[in-house]
Amino acid sequence: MMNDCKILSQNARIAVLAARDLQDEKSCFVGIGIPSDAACLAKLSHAPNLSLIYESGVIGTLPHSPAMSTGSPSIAHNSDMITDSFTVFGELQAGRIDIGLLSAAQVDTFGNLNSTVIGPYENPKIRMVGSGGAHDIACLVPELIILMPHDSRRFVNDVDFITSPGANKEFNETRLKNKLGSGPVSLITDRARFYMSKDGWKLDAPLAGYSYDEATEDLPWDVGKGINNSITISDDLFNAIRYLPYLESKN
Amino acid sequence: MMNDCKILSQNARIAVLAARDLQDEKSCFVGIGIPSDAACLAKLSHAPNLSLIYESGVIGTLPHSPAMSTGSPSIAHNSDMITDSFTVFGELQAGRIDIGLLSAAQVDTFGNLNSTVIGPYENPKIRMVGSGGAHDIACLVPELIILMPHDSRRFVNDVDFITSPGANKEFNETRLKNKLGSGPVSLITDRARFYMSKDGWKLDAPLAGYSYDEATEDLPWDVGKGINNSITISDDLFNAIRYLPYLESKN
Amino acid sequence: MNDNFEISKKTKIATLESAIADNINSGSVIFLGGFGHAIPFYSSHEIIRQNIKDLTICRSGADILFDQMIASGIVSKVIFGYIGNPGVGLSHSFRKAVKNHKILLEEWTNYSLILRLHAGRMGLPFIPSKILQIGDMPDNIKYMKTIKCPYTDINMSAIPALVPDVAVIHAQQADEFGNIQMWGVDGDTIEGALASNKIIVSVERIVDNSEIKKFPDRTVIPAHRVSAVVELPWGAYPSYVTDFYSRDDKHYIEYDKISRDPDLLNGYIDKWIRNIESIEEYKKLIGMKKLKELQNGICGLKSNDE
Amino acid sequence: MNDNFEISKKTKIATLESAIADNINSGSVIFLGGFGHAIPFYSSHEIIRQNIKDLTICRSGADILFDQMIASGIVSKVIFGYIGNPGVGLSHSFRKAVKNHKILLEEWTNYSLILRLHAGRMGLPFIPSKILQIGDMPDNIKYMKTIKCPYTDINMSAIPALVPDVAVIHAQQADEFGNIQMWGVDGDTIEGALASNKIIVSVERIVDNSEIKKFPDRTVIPAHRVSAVVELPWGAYPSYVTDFYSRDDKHYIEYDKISRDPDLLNGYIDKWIRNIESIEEYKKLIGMKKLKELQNGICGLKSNDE
Repeated sequence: MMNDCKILSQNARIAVLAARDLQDEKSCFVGIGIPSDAACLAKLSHAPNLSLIYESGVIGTLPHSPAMSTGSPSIAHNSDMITDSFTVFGELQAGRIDIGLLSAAQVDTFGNLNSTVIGPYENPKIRMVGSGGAHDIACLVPELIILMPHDSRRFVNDVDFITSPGANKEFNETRLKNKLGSGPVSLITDRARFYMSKDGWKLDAPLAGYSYDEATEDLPWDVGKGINNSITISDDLFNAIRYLPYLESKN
Repeated sequence: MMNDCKILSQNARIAVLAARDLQDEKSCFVGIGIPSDAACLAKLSHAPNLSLIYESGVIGTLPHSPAMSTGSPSIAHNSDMITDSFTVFGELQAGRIDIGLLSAAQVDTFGNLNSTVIGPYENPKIRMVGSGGAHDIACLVPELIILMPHDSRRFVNDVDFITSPGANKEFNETRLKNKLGSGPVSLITDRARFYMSKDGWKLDAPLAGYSYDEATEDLPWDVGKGINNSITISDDLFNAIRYLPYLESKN
Repeated sequence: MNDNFEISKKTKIATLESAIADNINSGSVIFLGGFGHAIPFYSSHEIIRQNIKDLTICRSGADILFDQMIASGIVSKVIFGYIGNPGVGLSHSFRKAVKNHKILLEEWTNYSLILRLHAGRMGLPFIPSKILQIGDMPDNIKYMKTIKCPYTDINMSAIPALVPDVAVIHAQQADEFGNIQMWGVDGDTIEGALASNKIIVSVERIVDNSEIKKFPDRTVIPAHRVSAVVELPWGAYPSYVTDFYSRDDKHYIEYDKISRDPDLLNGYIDKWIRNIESIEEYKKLIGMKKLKELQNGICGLKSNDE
Repeated sequence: MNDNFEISKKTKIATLESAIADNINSGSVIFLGGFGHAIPFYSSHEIIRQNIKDLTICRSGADILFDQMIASGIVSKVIFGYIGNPGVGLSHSFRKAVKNHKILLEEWTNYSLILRLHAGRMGLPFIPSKILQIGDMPDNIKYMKTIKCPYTDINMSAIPALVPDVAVIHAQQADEFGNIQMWGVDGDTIEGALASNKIIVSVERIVDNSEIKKFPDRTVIPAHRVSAVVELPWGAYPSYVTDFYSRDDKHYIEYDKISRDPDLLNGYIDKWIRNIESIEEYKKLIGMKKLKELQNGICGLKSNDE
């Protein structure tokens, strides 16, 4: 019996799809919201030794209630370690955190992310929150996974401001030369998984239950035909969702 | 009644003389032995708010038994704070620790100190312990006080190796230009106090009970005639010695 | 020993009014502590009440306290990595101030802002980093320079030091001499405090020095670095303090709606900030029921007196 | 949830023999922890017993453990700020090895060595500092380069990063997954551990993960960074462990006399290191009377289960 992901909330679909990319015994720099949810699901299923690292300095936690900030009580509660932000970003810069998960307001085909402004920087239509640690993670982490709800306004040809740099040819050259992290490797939506090619995002496969057309609806990029037919979610992973009840009820 | 310092041990005489130079509400980077003893005496008499900072990261302590290492139990015991060495050296580099106290195997007239080798570096007669934090303190602290038992072998024209730089003209230029600490200001022996002039150590005054000749015996430098007749030790300071009984019994 | 040894030790305990008035001036650069946890709401509100203007406020990740200070018209510049309402959305007062060109921005990332404070704390004019070399952030930070590593020849960003005039932070406890103990999430709070020239601290409780000495590892700022200590229980509300009270997430969510509307926001600032004359009034406003709830929802780290 | 969630979590607990044999090779660069406090004597002795040669050992302030390792003939190079017998005098084996040109020196100061580790920990190829610009130290560190601050134009030392292959440290407690808790004096122990590629930890006791979670602030190294954990009560003797036992100052004083004389020193190394097959034997050698004395002379910081 195949697990029916269509019964899940949009956030839950992104989280289960992303969780698949998080292997056991890796360490993972996570932000609040779906990134944290995805990491928790992985840890509760196939990756019990996944180490969750929050930029607030909290390590080794498994929040069972939703947190609004990486410094929130439910993140700190029951953690294995609370250090400072300096330390965890230092570990990131030293290449000692394997995976990062990010979301943003806009993404382009090379995985450039915008969380700074809609419109021009000096005279913005909407001034957003700014980078936070997103730029830092995008520059430093060996493997970056981008999470986005399937919302066509978020998928653009050119982001208004590159808060968190992606995998443009020029950026990749600097990444290599100056020993930065290697940038985005996958884009997870609530309908599909994409991987980064030298020409930008290409479709891996739709989430089981979604068609090719749904997976690529309104995307402004040529994402190809896909290399797999569909992605099914393991029982372990699917069942783990019940341990994050707030994830099911969201949206 | 004048306090008779001649009844004190050699170390105790250095410690009381040095303690006079430690003003209340200052912070003070101290090493083990006489530097620590001097700071304790100051704190127990005229400088109750003197902050003692050890390179092991211990702050705000008043060891009542002798410690062999800055990381020893009696230093850590009853302290106000234990942080790391990185933090206390950082405070030092930021100019936020007022005074440093150092001793060494050799000192010259500009306060250059040697704790590295007797003989040439590549082929030493005696290989000693090396800088530890001494070089760092000598470079960074705004006000450096040097403590030495009166032992003619220690007072030299040229130290064999400049572990901890003093106040040579050339060093002073670099200190000013590159915003280092300003270097040694006083030399305390068990017989006298000297201050740094542009020509090297000059006599302030002998400790009460010691003659000019005793104070300057076998010194290879021209230390002048002294600017004061003698240095007397206040009752408060003198009486504080009984709180460090190991200091009285030493030597 | 000086007979007055104990009594002659200097106290750092001050009233909130004088702690702020004596240490913060118009034009001051202020670091505000608290990363999700232990945000110095009540003591920062006093800056608003004293109407000290033309301030620069800074930290890495800032929440609605920054929004309130910007809305109060006392902030001329922000140095930041993030300003928002975490988990809820934008900082609307910040958004509007930017749109109307009412505020100067010096925009960094969380890590680069922490590195700026780290360099300040270490007494370095700059610290190198691999970040801020690609993307639009580097274009935006106009005065940041780059350097070549003399060993590897790779280009690095030279992140300039930031030395705030004053840090305002909140912590669990202090003694009268100013030894500050904080535990739970720190984020960049200690980094920012140690980088600053002066440090003002509000605490949940003043304890005896002997309590401090039980856990010297928990002391995060030594007495000699602290300018003033103020006892302000609940001073971090609506954020939280580990082992004392939990975060009022609802307050943050409601603030989103309030801060979208100028009239509602003015009313909020009057009610929660301008008209408040003591921490007792602040507690009354929170209400006994909520105080109890938040005390029962504490984060669960063990206190040192349990 | 995976039915095997708890049992499928990986343990880091290892025997001392395999912890050393699996992680340290001939030629390894090893950081040894402990600044006066919690020096990893017993686990480092295992390196001597396994006769792993051609080692480089490093730390800022080193005591008689370095002397013992040098005397045992397994060290080809030291990277250090200080090597001595604190409060007693010189490191005689070091002194002799230098005199006889038996050892390579890379000599720094305590702060510069800490900065080297700090740069390593932060993933930077170097970190600037104001030290090492005047005196004879800079002449001695031949490959150290200088840089100009791009903002102030002042010259600074470019302290190169140090990334040891393995850190060997001792701490109070760990859980089976490798979360390490240490309190009391740290010095540069955590800095050195975090700078290193692998971390081997001996602890006074293994505790349940729930004990770790009571004081997450005391966790100094997260599980995922730890290669092996070995339970070795008394593993830091003759140094001390806060809340467990005090320092055997007399052992250090006697070692001065012993280490001056090659025959006495050989006898000491046989007796205290080479012929010891378990920590139980080590304890027996210390003797019940002394164990009791040292337990009663503990440093007085409160443990988290008291």
